[in-house]
Amino acid sequence: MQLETVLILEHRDYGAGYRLLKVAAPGIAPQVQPGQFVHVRVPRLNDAVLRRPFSVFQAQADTLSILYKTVGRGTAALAALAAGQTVGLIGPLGHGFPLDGPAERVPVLVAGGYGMAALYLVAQRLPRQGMVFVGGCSAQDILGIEDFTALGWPAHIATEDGTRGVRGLVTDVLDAWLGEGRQSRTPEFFACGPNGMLQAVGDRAQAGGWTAWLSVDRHMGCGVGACLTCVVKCKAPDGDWVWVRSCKEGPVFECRQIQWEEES
Amino acid sequence: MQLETVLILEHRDYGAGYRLLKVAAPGIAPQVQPGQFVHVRVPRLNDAVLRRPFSVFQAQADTLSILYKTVGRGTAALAALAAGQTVGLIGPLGHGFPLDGPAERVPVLVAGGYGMAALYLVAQRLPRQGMVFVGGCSAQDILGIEDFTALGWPAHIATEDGTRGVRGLVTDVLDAWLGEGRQSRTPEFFACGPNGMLQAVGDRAQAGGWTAWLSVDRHMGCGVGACLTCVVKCKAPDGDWVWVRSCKEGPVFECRQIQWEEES
Amino acid sequence: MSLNSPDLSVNLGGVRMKNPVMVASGTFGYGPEYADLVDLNRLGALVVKGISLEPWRGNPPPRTVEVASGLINAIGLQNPGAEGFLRDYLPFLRQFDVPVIVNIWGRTVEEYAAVAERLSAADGLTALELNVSCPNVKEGRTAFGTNLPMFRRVLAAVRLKTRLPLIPKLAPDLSQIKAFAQAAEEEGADAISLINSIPALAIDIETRRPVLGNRTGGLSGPAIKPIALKLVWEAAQAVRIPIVGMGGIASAADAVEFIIAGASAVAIGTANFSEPTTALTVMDGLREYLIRHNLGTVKELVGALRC
Amino acid sequence: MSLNSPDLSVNLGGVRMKNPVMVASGTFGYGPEYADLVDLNRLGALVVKGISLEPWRGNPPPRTVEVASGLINAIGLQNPGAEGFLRDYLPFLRQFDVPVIVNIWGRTVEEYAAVAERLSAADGLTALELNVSCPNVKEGRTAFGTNLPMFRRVLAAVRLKTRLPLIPKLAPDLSQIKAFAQAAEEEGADAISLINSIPALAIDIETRRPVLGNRTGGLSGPAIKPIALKLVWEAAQAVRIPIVGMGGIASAADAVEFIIAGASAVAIGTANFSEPTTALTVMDGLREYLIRHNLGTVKELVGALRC
Ligand SMILES: Cc1cc2nc3c(=O)[nH]c(=O)nc-3n(C[C@H](O)[C@H](O)[C@H](O)COP(=O)(O)OP(=O)(O)OC[C@H]3O[C@@H](n4cnc5c(N)ncnc54)[C@H](O)[C@@H]3O)c2cc1C
Ligand SMILES: Cc1cc2nc3c(=O)[nH]c(=O)nc-3n(C[C@H](O)[C@H](O)[C@H](O)COP(=O)(O)OP(=O)(O)OC[C@H]3O[C@@H](n4cnc5c(N)ncnc54)[C@H](O)[C@@H]3O)c2cc1C
Ligand SMILES: Cc1cc2nc3c(=O)[nH]c(=O)nc-3n(C[C@H](O)[C@H](O)[C@H](O)COP(=O)(O)O)c2cc1C
Ligand SMILES: Cc1cc2nc3c(=O)[nH]c(=O)nc-3n(C[C@H](O)[C@H](O)[C@H](O)COP(=O)(O)O)c2cc1C
Ligand code: FES
Ligand code: FES
Repeated sequence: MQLETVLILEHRDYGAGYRLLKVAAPGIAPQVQPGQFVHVRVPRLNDAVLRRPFSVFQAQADTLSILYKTVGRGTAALAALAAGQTVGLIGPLGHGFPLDGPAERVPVLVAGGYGMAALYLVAQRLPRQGMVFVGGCSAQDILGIEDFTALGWPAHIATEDGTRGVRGLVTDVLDAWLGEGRQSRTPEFFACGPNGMLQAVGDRAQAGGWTAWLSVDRHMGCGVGACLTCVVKCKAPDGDWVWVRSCKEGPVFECRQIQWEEES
Repeated sequence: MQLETVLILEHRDYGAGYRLLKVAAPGIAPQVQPGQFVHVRVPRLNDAVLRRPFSVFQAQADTLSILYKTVGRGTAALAALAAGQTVGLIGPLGHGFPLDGPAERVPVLVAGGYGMAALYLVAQRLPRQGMVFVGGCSAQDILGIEDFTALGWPAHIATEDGTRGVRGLVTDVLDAWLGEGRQSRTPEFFACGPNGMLQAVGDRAQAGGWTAWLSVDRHMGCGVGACLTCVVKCKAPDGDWVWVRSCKEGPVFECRQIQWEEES
Repeated sequence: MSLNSPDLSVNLGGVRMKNPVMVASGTFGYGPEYADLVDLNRLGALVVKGISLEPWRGNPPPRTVEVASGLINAIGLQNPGAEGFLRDYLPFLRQFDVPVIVNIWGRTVEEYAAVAERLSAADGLTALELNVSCPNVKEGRTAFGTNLPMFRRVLAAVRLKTRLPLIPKLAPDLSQIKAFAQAAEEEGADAISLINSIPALAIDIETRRPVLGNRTGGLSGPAIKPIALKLVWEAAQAVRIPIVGMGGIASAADAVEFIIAGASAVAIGTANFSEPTTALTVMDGLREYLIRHNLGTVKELVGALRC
Repeated sequence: MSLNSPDLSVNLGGVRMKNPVMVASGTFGYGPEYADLVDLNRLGALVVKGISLEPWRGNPPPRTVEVASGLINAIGLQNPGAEGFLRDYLPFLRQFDVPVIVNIWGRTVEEYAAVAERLSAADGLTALELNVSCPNVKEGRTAFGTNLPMFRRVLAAVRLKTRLPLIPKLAPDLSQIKAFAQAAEEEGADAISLINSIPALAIDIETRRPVLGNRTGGLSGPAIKPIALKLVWEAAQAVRIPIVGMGGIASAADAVEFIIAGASAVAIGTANFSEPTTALTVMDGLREYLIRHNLGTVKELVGALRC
């Protein structure tokens, strides 16, 4: 984990309403593990007291990139930056996806929203090949399929309006795949997306006796474990529950750790 | 007085550390009187609650321009704007310089700092020709002489370090001119600059029985007379004194109105 | 009443307002200052700068300083006095179809009563807002705004002198706001308004002197909004009389927050300085909010916080 | 001591600090969290997150929300309890040459006394900061922080149980800060710290619910700086014991303002989240200020306000 002021190398539209921000981060980039994130100090947003967290999309040698969507004032201010300007990062942060699962497991990636950005490094760095399931409202919400197919990973797409792939939820496609008994081998899930999707993936994993790594999205303060903003309700060893920091112990949790009941 | 969102036409260095910002302001520009100012809403300065006041430098048909120096966060944010962007103005504001003095008076302009910007329209619009006295610390502080000489107005320059014009204060040059008895006609002063300079000009005017119009610089809130931030100590008719709004009754006052004693 | 034009009107303890958005005392002058930029007839109400019995000079400059998302002011209640106001401004104000609320203050209970009496005798004023909470005049805040018995005394004295709706403006007391709100109700106030600016200080580190001529001042603007909202919510739970909420409101969303917290009306203060039309944009945004949420009247939103 | 290296050291009621810049409770975890980014040995002191006798879960999320130039937090004092802290964090902290101040709280006078006693028995802790002012645990603020007799009782009870320097952290009471500061001094406090975050509310206008899981929270960050500065200045005029000033400090200039107002030390809170090295840059900037102003020690600046 380190603080780094980084130079913007590239900043452009990436499709599905997302923008790619690529920076030279010689300190942080080489350390990044799949599923980790960077905490970004957005310049010029001078009444903001918090950084903004973004998953690392790609990290190669001394550069890293994020994919983000403009949803509020921080991301809007980010979007106004140009190559040649600098931005402050803290990273890499959090516990990402473990890549050391048994070789016989088929990696199954499940993504919604920016989930594709959080999962790319999993596909790229896993020694085993797997497949990716992606969901969205409409064709124009489906982000970065090409990056996965370029790695030779097949992609299963679901859109709620049927404009791309199967009409329905990503879990429908996943269920079909699971139901068709195609899993000659045991699946291992890696998921990032809305809470409902994560919970659904976790339910299937627990029902099947499989492992599911879920990357949760919680509002963050410090990003390093100091402020206790970002907590997730987790099961405690004694059967009770406890608030656990998603910026430190997460953002990736095994589905059995999370206690979804009572969560909104 | 009106609110106008205006398009930036030109934004460039103007010398002496000042920048020229020229905008299309079809509502405000035609109304501007010499010595009036505009109150600028600086974009992106999102923790600022106040506008920033600037004298109108030039106003021609539907355009107007200001000359400003970066001295703090507002002017720094202003400097980052580019032609094609917009900015919000309220204007024209305040009571400017009266141009209807008797024809036999010689207009004598005295400027320090951005004073040249505040006085240009006086020279341009006065039916009578006069002269201008300018002071600064050093040659590089002397702003916009050429604009006055282009109007045929002679300029007398003083710098404290002697790098341009006479070494000394602008009032030294002014005193020399006054002392040499060159004023075949009665001078009428129009001054804008630091308080010390204004007071010195006012003293000379009162001693000689002449008129001196002084444009004062006070921090401003609303700019329209509502908040009572910008007050100047003025003499009251009954011999007492009273706080008077420089954004409304000023920024130009006749030197006899101002009560300088006890002012910082 | 069609769904497309929700009813924005409110009756604020006898002040009938076309809409619940007013402009706050001290930030909108006496009316003429902004009249070129804002159609005064569209305002819910106009609260003028604090008026005392006699003219008052106010504090030496600097009188305001900009800070992070806020403004500290120490104007010191400069005003032309009751007679000056009635002579120089009331005729202008009477041209408009807008409730005029006069913010009043005094240095003693007697002065409060006297100015209230004098203004009540004039024609064309709608209500009195009692400023017991200005942090910039020593006599004000210390004596009345944070001292419950004195607060009651001044309120009772003014109440005897006026039939106009009486709206005490509470000091932003963090621990006793309910007590002050209840005392106001008990002493016959028709509504209460809050918050006034919060006592604050800024220091010039080069000269090591306070920035403001009066040393301390009152903080206003977006910086205080979350504090103001909390106090309005607390006060709303303590009284039945209507509340005018203010403190850092700059957008319709801000105003909606105050109304949900329990304010029947809101006032725009510091935001007027950067955007003089804030009251109008807030009003329009509020109307859109009501339409989007299928509410026929703004009253349905008052105190609608779900806890 | 050469003019180029002014003496930054301070003795804060028995806490010997290399420099007057500490990190505020709840914003710097228990030490390890920021240790990769900030050399803990350089800090004037490290104040850890509030500790209670038993582990405490804290409030449901959302626990913080960003507002204009500020943050509202309602963490609710989640902590591993005194034993958990001593077991999991104290060994780590003892590796560093930095005064460790433990912020403590309880639900009853007895709990305060018990946690103070337990921590005082441990080796390696420098002082106790008594949090009687947290707006996020019902028991805290209501019972102790704004009730003078209760404040005295809890202070007296803790004082009996510890020989460590005791630093009560005052609630930001706008009208009674002097009374609380004096009570702290009379009950044997070695220093006082202020301010804690200010009670605040944010409402989600779409759901009409409070944004925070705990409904209300405490406002911190640059928004509260002018209020905090005023309170520190008032408190400094009321007591002789040293003061730790905090509230919105983000730059050396901010820290200098607090010191001029009367703080012997300052604490960096919310600013750590955006710039974790704020304490270090404040320290460097403070040194430069002293050099530029020809001051040999920071003590000469304490309370140097010219009025
Ligand atoms: C571990 C993690 C990884 C993320 N990775 C990505 C990514 O790769 N691409 C991407 O587009 N987005 C990602 N997000 C979400 C991203 O952080 C938010 O979209 C962003 O913070 C919104 O900031 P804003 O100022 O534009 O929005 P505003 O709504 O104006 O922000 C207000 C506050 O809410 C917080 N906030 C708002 N939305 C979210 C959210 N969805 N999650 C967390 N905090 C939020 C902001 O950080 C800020 O503190 C990630 C979030 C987390 C927690
Ligand atoms: C009537 C009038 C006309 C002016 N005309 C010009 C001009 O033509 N060219 C020019 O360069 N400057 C002019 N000024 C000064 C200009 O307003 C300030 O330089 C500017 O406001 C500084 O803003 P800032 O945010 O960069 O500085 P900061 O110091 O960061 O500003 C903080 C606050 O102080 C105020 N402030 C700071 N310096 C001044 C100042 N000298 N006068 C008034 N308020 C100040 C700001 O408006 C702001 O509210 C004029 C001022 C007045 C009152
Ligand atoms: C410059 C200025 C002058 C003010 N004068 C008065 C006043 O005369 N009487 C009064 O009751 N409040 C006065 N106030 C307080 C405002 O009416 C309002 O209560 C406060 O500013 C909070 O609202 P805001 O954050 O929207 O500005 C003044 C505020 C400012 C900024
Ligand atoms: C997330 C967060 C957690 C906090 N936790 C504590 C705490 O446990 N005990 C305490 O006394 N103060 C706590 N505080 C208050 C700070 O120590 C400090 O008093 C306050 O935030 C004002 O300083 P600032 O504006 O620099 O943040 C907390 C503040 C924040 C923002
Ligand atoms: S964001 Fe601060 S602990 Fe996780
Ligand atoms: S700036 Fe508001 S009255 Fe002049």
